[in-house]
Amino acid sequence: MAILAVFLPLLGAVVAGFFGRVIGDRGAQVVTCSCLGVAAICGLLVFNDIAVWHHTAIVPVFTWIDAGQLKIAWALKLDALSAVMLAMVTVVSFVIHVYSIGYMAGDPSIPRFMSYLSLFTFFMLMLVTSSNFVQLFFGWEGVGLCSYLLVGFWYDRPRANAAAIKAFVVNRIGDFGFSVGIFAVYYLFGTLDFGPVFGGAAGMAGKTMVFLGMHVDALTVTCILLFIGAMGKSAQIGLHVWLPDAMEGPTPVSALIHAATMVTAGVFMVARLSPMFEYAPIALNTVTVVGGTTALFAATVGIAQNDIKRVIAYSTCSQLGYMFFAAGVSAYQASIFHLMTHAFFKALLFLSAGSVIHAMSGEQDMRKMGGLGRLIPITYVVMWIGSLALAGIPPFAGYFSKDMILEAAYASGSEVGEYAFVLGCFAAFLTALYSWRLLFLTFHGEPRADHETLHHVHESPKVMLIPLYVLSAGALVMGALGYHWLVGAGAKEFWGNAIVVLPQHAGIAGAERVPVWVSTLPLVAGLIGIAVAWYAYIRRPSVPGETARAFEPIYLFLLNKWYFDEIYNFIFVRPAFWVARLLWRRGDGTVIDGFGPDGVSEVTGDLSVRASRLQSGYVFQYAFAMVIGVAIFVSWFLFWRST
Amino acid sequence: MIVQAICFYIFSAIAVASGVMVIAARNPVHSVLFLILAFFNAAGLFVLMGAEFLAMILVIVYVGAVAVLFLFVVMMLDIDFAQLRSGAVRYLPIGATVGIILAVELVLMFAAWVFAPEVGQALAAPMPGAHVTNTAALGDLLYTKYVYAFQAAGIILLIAMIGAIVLTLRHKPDVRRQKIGVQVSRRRTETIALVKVKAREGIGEEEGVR
Amino acid sequence: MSSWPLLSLVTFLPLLGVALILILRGDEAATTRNARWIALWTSLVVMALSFVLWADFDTNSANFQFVEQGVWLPGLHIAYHMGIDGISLFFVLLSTILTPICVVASWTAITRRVKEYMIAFLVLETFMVGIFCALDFIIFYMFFEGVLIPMFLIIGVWGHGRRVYAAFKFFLYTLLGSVVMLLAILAIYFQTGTTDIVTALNHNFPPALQTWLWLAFFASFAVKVPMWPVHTWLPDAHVEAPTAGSVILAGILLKLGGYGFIRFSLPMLPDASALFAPLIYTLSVVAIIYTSLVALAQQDMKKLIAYSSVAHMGFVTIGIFTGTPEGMQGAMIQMLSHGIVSAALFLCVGVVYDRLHTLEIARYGGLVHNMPKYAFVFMLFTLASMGLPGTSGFVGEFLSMIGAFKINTWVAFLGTTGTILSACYMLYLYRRIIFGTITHDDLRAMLDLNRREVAIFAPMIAIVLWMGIYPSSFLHPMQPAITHIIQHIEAARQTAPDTSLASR
Amino acid sequence: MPIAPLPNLLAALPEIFLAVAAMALLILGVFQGEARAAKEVSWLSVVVLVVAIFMVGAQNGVRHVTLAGMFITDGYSIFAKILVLIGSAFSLILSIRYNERENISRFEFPVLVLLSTTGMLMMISANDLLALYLGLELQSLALYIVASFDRDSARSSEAGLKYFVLGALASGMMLFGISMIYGFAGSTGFDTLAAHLGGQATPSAGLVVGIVFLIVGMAFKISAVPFHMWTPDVYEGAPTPVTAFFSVAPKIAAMALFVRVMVGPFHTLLFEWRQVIWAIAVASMILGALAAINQRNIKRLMAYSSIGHMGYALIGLAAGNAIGVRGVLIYLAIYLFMNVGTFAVILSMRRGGKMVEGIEDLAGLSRTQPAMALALGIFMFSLAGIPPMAGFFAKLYVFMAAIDSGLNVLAVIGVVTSVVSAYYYVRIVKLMYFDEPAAGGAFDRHIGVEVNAVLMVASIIIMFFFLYPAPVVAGAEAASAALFPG
Amino acid sequence: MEIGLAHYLIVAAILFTLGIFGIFLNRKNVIVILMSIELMLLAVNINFVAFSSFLGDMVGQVFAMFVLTVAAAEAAIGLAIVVIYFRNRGTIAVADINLMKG
Repeated sequence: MAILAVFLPLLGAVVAGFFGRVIGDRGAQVVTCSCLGVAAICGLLVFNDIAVWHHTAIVPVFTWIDAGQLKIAWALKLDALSAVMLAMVTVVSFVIHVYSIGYMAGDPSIPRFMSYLSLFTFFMLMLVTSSNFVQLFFGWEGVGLCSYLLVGFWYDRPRANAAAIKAFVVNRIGDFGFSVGIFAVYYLFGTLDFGPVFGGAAGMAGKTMVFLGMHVDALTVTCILLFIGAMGKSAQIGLHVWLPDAMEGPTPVSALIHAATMVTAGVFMVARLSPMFEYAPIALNTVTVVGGTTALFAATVGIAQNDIKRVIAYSTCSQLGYMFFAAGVSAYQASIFHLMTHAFFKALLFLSAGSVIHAMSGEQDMRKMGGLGRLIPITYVVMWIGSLALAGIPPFAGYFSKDMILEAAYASGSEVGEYAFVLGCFAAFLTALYSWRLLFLTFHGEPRADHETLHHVHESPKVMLIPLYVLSAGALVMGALGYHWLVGAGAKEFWGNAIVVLPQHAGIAGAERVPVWVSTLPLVAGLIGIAVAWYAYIRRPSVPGETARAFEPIYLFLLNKWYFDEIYNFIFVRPAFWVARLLWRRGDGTVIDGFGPDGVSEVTGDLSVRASRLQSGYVFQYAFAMVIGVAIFVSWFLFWRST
Repeated sequence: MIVQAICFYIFSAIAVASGVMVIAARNPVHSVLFLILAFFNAAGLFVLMGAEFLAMILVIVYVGAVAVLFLFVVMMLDIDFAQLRSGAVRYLPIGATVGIILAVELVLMFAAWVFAPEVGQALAAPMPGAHVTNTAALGDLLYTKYVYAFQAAGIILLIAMIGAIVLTLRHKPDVRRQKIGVQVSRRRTETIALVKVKAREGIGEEEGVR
Repeated sequence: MSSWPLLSLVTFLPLLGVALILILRGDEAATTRNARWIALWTSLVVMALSFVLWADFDTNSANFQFVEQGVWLPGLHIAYHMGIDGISLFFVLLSTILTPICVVASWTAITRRVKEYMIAFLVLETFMVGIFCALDFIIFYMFFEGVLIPMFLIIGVWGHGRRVYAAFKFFLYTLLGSVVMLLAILAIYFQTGTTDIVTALNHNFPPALQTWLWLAFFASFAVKVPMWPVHTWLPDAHVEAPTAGSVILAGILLKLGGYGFIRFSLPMLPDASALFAPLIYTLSVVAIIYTSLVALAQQDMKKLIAYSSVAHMGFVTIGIFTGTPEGMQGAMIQMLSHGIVSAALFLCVGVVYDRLHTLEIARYGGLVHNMPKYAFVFMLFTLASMGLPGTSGFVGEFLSMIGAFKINTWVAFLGTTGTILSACYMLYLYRRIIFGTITHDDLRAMLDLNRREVAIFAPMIAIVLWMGIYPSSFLHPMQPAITHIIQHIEAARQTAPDTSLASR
Repeated sequence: MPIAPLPNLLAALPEIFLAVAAMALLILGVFQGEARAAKEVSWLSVVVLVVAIFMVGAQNGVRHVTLAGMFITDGYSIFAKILVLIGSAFSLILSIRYNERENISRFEFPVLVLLSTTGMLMMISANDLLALYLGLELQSLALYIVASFDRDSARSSEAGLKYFVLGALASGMMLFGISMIYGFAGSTGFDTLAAHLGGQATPSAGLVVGIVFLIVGMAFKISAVPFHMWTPDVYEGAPTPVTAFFSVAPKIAAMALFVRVMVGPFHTLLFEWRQVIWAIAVASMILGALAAINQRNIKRLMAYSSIGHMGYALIGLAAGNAIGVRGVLIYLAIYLFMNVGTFAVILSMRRGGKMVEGIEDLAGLSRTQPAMALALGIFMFSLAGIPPMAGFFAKLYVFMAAIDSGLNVLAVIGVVTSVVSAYYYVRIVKLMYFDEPAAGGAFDRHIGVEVNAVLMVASIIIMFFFLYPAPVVAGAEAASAALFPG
Repeated sequence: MEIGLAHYLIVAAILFTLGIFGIFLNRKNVIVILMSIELMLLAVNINFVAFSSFLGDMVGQVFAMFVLTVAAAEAAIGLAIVVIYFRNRGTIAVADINLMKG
């Protein structure tokens, strides 16, 4: 069953990819969607199997790498965590596949697109079901690759290409940390299978190792290295720069990859590695701080963006921050819960945005929209649902998960937990603010688009709307539905030993005991945010401009995303090219070749000229040379050798 | 003894001095003459050392043949002495330095000459003693023990001969030469043709006189 | 089958092809055509024979197999001794697989002096296979240096641009490296009394001598690998060589260095290897970072791939000198993978070069529009070159780095940065060539891969994925040999303590 | 007065035969008259040489000392003599048609070659300093003549003159050294010298200096730096077959003699003379590698090449043991065929009936004359020491000797210079294969069956030496063992 | 005032060096070079005879005799070459003998 769920998308991808010409656009769509459909059903069945019957298992497929002590198999690890992910990924992916049929209609390379999507799903499923670090890494890089392919799907757009490369390279930076982390794991545990590693983690606590010449706590360093990988994939601050740019890809891609699935892989990984992270408190604190900071940072940037998809992208970034600091305070369950709800409502938001863009003939700038509420009402409604879920307004899904996270953060009692809580609450306010800013700018007020575009605005076809309904439903009920199992009373039984939380860490258990103001604060913050947005964009539309003018440096700072791109460009990209040219021209050309082959050959040539010049043609000089030779030898023996 | 010493010094002084002049004289004819002088004095030294035969050979072969050959060639080549101006001065310092170093080294070494310890027992052909003359002793060795060397020397002289001929001998096409082999091996029939000449007709074309 | 001198057959069969081509007579066109077919069939037969080797290979044995021994230089204990173990097996296979590919790749690309060209390739094949089969140093050395002759001609005669410069640089540079090795071989000869490799491998050399021998071998192998800073011949040679020449150069010749390290330096000179491992690490890490950066700045496709080869071989040298089973097997896989991947990348370059006759990256762009198959193939090998999991490149890099981490975290840390940089330059290259809009009119007329080219790439793709997904077929046969080497090193370390690093 | 018993002449049979045959041919030539005789005498001389090869080959390798201890035959002399005779025979074969074309065809030429060869054999068999000297002079005098054999050419006569002047200087120095050795030891016989020299901690200065002077004479003949100066000019100036001859036979003979003298009577002074050999070997290798790069004339290039090669051969001598001598002999054997082959090609370099000697004239040869280009390519790679050509084995064996004797620096310098010299050899390959045919077009065809035959034989030997090296190696092994009894 | 071996040897050494000097300091005339060579050989002969005399051994004298013989042959050939050279170039100045160099 699980094998079917994992490999059917691959089959779809291969068929659509290699035989796209043969089976045509329609064929490709049918093949991939039906594969995904079956996979989704399988996924749900597997979920059922595990959630209800607790049939956890490791399904071996075949040996992968066997070198020295290192033995790695292709295998599917089926437990609660992977079941949640499996079900969520297959369902969301299926929905998005269906949506894509409508969204990509008319594109010249539909089979390719469908193939990439399915391939991505395959890699994602490999990732979530992996039973060892390397297979995790395989999925990890695979989704990165598909992200690259899909972001750069419209390959004749330079910006898309640049964004794709950026996405891949930044992810690679994270993967760099990840792989070094894997090396460290292997070094420490002598294996890369999750089972033995998790089993040995407790024994490894407090041990030190030499890393880069320093004696450091082994697990801490390992976990931080692995977390760097998570940061890259999940676009945490510092390595987030690729995510907004990745919006150059088609919108279903953004929904699938950059909202629902791939970006959450980092969170999944931290949760999966909870048995290790639990023994590395400093690493956990790092996760908390990074998550909290990202949550706020991305939210601040989000309020200043004008591109509809970028706003949602920063929102994603921010929500991922939430998930991380939840994991950081050992509330992995809350983290995964939020991951799941977020997958639904964020996919919904993206798809709705896609619907808007579709309606606007590709326009993404919110400043050119406005008043669309009347023209595309269904989209308008589902967008509201998504936003409400995002802002954490009960009874929408986000409310349950986000609340849980903030409560857990507060309950952790640690300083970093409090830090995350404060930032999270503020971010909740900002979340509401930018969400309704988006809503109001897009759907309310006077239309700002030109006539031609407006004329074409129309509601999306059914094939796009049905997925929206499905996701809306998810965004509505998922929170309430999943609460019990994932974080509520049934959590302990549900998770089994998929997630380990040490007793001294409060985790979700602590969330039950927080004061009332703590649990209501996020809601209040969200409502205030909505109110402020209403005031600024409906009631007094001049306020944003005035505010921006009044605090111009801050506005520019936010508009330019804290200047991360510029700084990176200045620190890394341009110096890299500069150094590259320097090393090539000067290093290779002047120094190595100059002192090496070219220099030597020049010197040899010069010596050669001198040597042949010795041959003057004059007999007396020849004789003289002979005599000198004799004189030298004789002198050598008579004086220096003193025989 | 003292006479011997005086003779040695005279001979060697003159030999060295003429040696210097051989290479220093501007006129090559003078050089040859100095060379002859040097040979004469070296022959004197040979006599002092008891090698009369070699001394004689030196005078006869060298002075009589080789040096004269030199003289002959120098004269024959008709060199324009005026154009022979040396540019040797430029190289003189370094050349002289090297040469003098070498000379000093050799002199120093010879001045303290030592023989191998067992040298006395290893002699291949000890001097026969006073009853045999130097010439006889040499001859005795030459044709017995050294017959191999003697033959080799003969071939060397043959080569010299061939070489001198092959390099310098020219058959000028316009010079008629005697071909003795041809002349001797002539047959009567090749040379004489009997032709009956009829009166007042002369000799016909086809049988024309060669 | 064992009664057949199979190894000699594989080694010298190409020469039969040479002989056949040599006796070809007739008009230009006919001989050209026949030469191609003879070369192809010869190399295919050789390939088939080498598969027999693989099939008959006992994967559980660390011993040399298919051993042949014959008198050659009597009285000197220099014999004709051939044999393969798990290490050499795959290099033999790599050689025999790449040769027919090269022949096919040159089918239409080479129009001048085809006869000579095919002869050069077949001779080259003999030498390459011979290198990996030789179990006598002198035989090894003969093949090792002999390679220079056909390669020199291939670069010089059928190359382009500054081919003369490149050919000479290649020839003299690598010659200089390897002649020093010859001296080391002779020193071994006098130490052991024979030039037999098996004997030498089991000989304990005194530490002082080991140092010198190691340096001499290093001089040769480092140039071949090539390690920084003796790598500069490689970009020049690659750029000027014809496509198939680059393929062989990248596919096989670069492996000679790695093969030498793993076959000779490490097992034979364990103390010196331990002593110099930091040097190797340093140079390799510098190579990975330095040449990756340099690759980023390249304007010429082949040069870029050439520089990337240097970086990739850095992983190999690191892996080998970790002395760990993971590292060494990783290095082996990395070599095999690089042999296929970089060869394929050069073939990719050759495909467009054949159509447009320029290597300048800026002249291309947007090829995906009219060459989708090509774009796919190129993408796949780009990814493999970047070491994407699931491709062969990953297994090699991963294993060698995991081995390195055990020994020295700095090396693993810095070495792994190479994966970031390789993504940068490879994707940057791919983007400039394949993506974007078509900017030059002549690009529009370029045709996608034809059947011949597909036939070239298909097996290579299969191998790359095979090695990436199920590398056990490759790891397993080499395991006993690697284990044997490591045991040997351990044993040597124990018998000769405190002579190397420990006392410093 | 007792009549001395007749010495064992059988040992010297080849020499006697050669000398007598030379004289007979001389007479034949004189009586036949110029025009016809040259060719006939030449071929007859070749036959004589071949017969001599068999005569030498028929000797059993047992050590015979005869002619009052001046003459020795042993396994060593057999090997070296066969090489010399082959070299002479090949050179003669190459010369015949060339001399006809250049209008210098005279019957004295083969006779001189024969006599010179006789001298070489005498050198090889010398067991006395006197025999050494006479053999050397016999060989040299004939060589002086053949160098200037093209007597109407200023270059040829200049070559002869230079060779003569410097050769005479060298033999003067050598004689001076011989006199010192004689003065020190009281003997000129090798056996006596071997018995009476050595044993002292610090050998006498006079003896050592004497040996230095003696070395000069032989170093001159093998053109080792700094006594090489004549070589490029003489190679360039002399008629090409003569150059071919010069580059093989006398070198081999002189080297063989050199080895015999050094490791025979003066073996106990190895430590002393090795320093000299070391120095001239290094200098030769370096100069041979460097100076040739700049050459445009192929004969001149071959001159520098031979200087370098003698440097390598000297490495074996510097080793001073059986392995070293074996190395030298193998080196000489292979060197012989490489050089003969190369000169066969050079002799074929004619365009419009005239010799061309520029290396640029070889451009594009692979297009115009592929077989010849292939052969020359083989020789060039062989000269460069690239396996599997024979030249590699030559170097292998001498380096083997160097390593064995701990002459590591020498070996390292040797390999480095061999790489440098590879440059100019390979440059010729480059000219032939990479470049377009030269402006003058192809060389003349019909260079002669015999030249082609020599070319083919030499290239096959060089190319396929590796297949069956045993005869040469085993022969050299036996030969070197003869010098180191026990 | 004993005249010993060393005296003769020193004379020979001086003559020998003079001969060498003559060869490489001479720019004028090749024939002078030939004469210098004769001087060298003379020095060698003095050496041989001196040793012969002081060792009481005839070999030195025999050797000297052969040296004389060969020297004569050498002179003949040398002069022959000089003659043909002169015929070709019209000069025998040492400084002119450099058609070939480099």
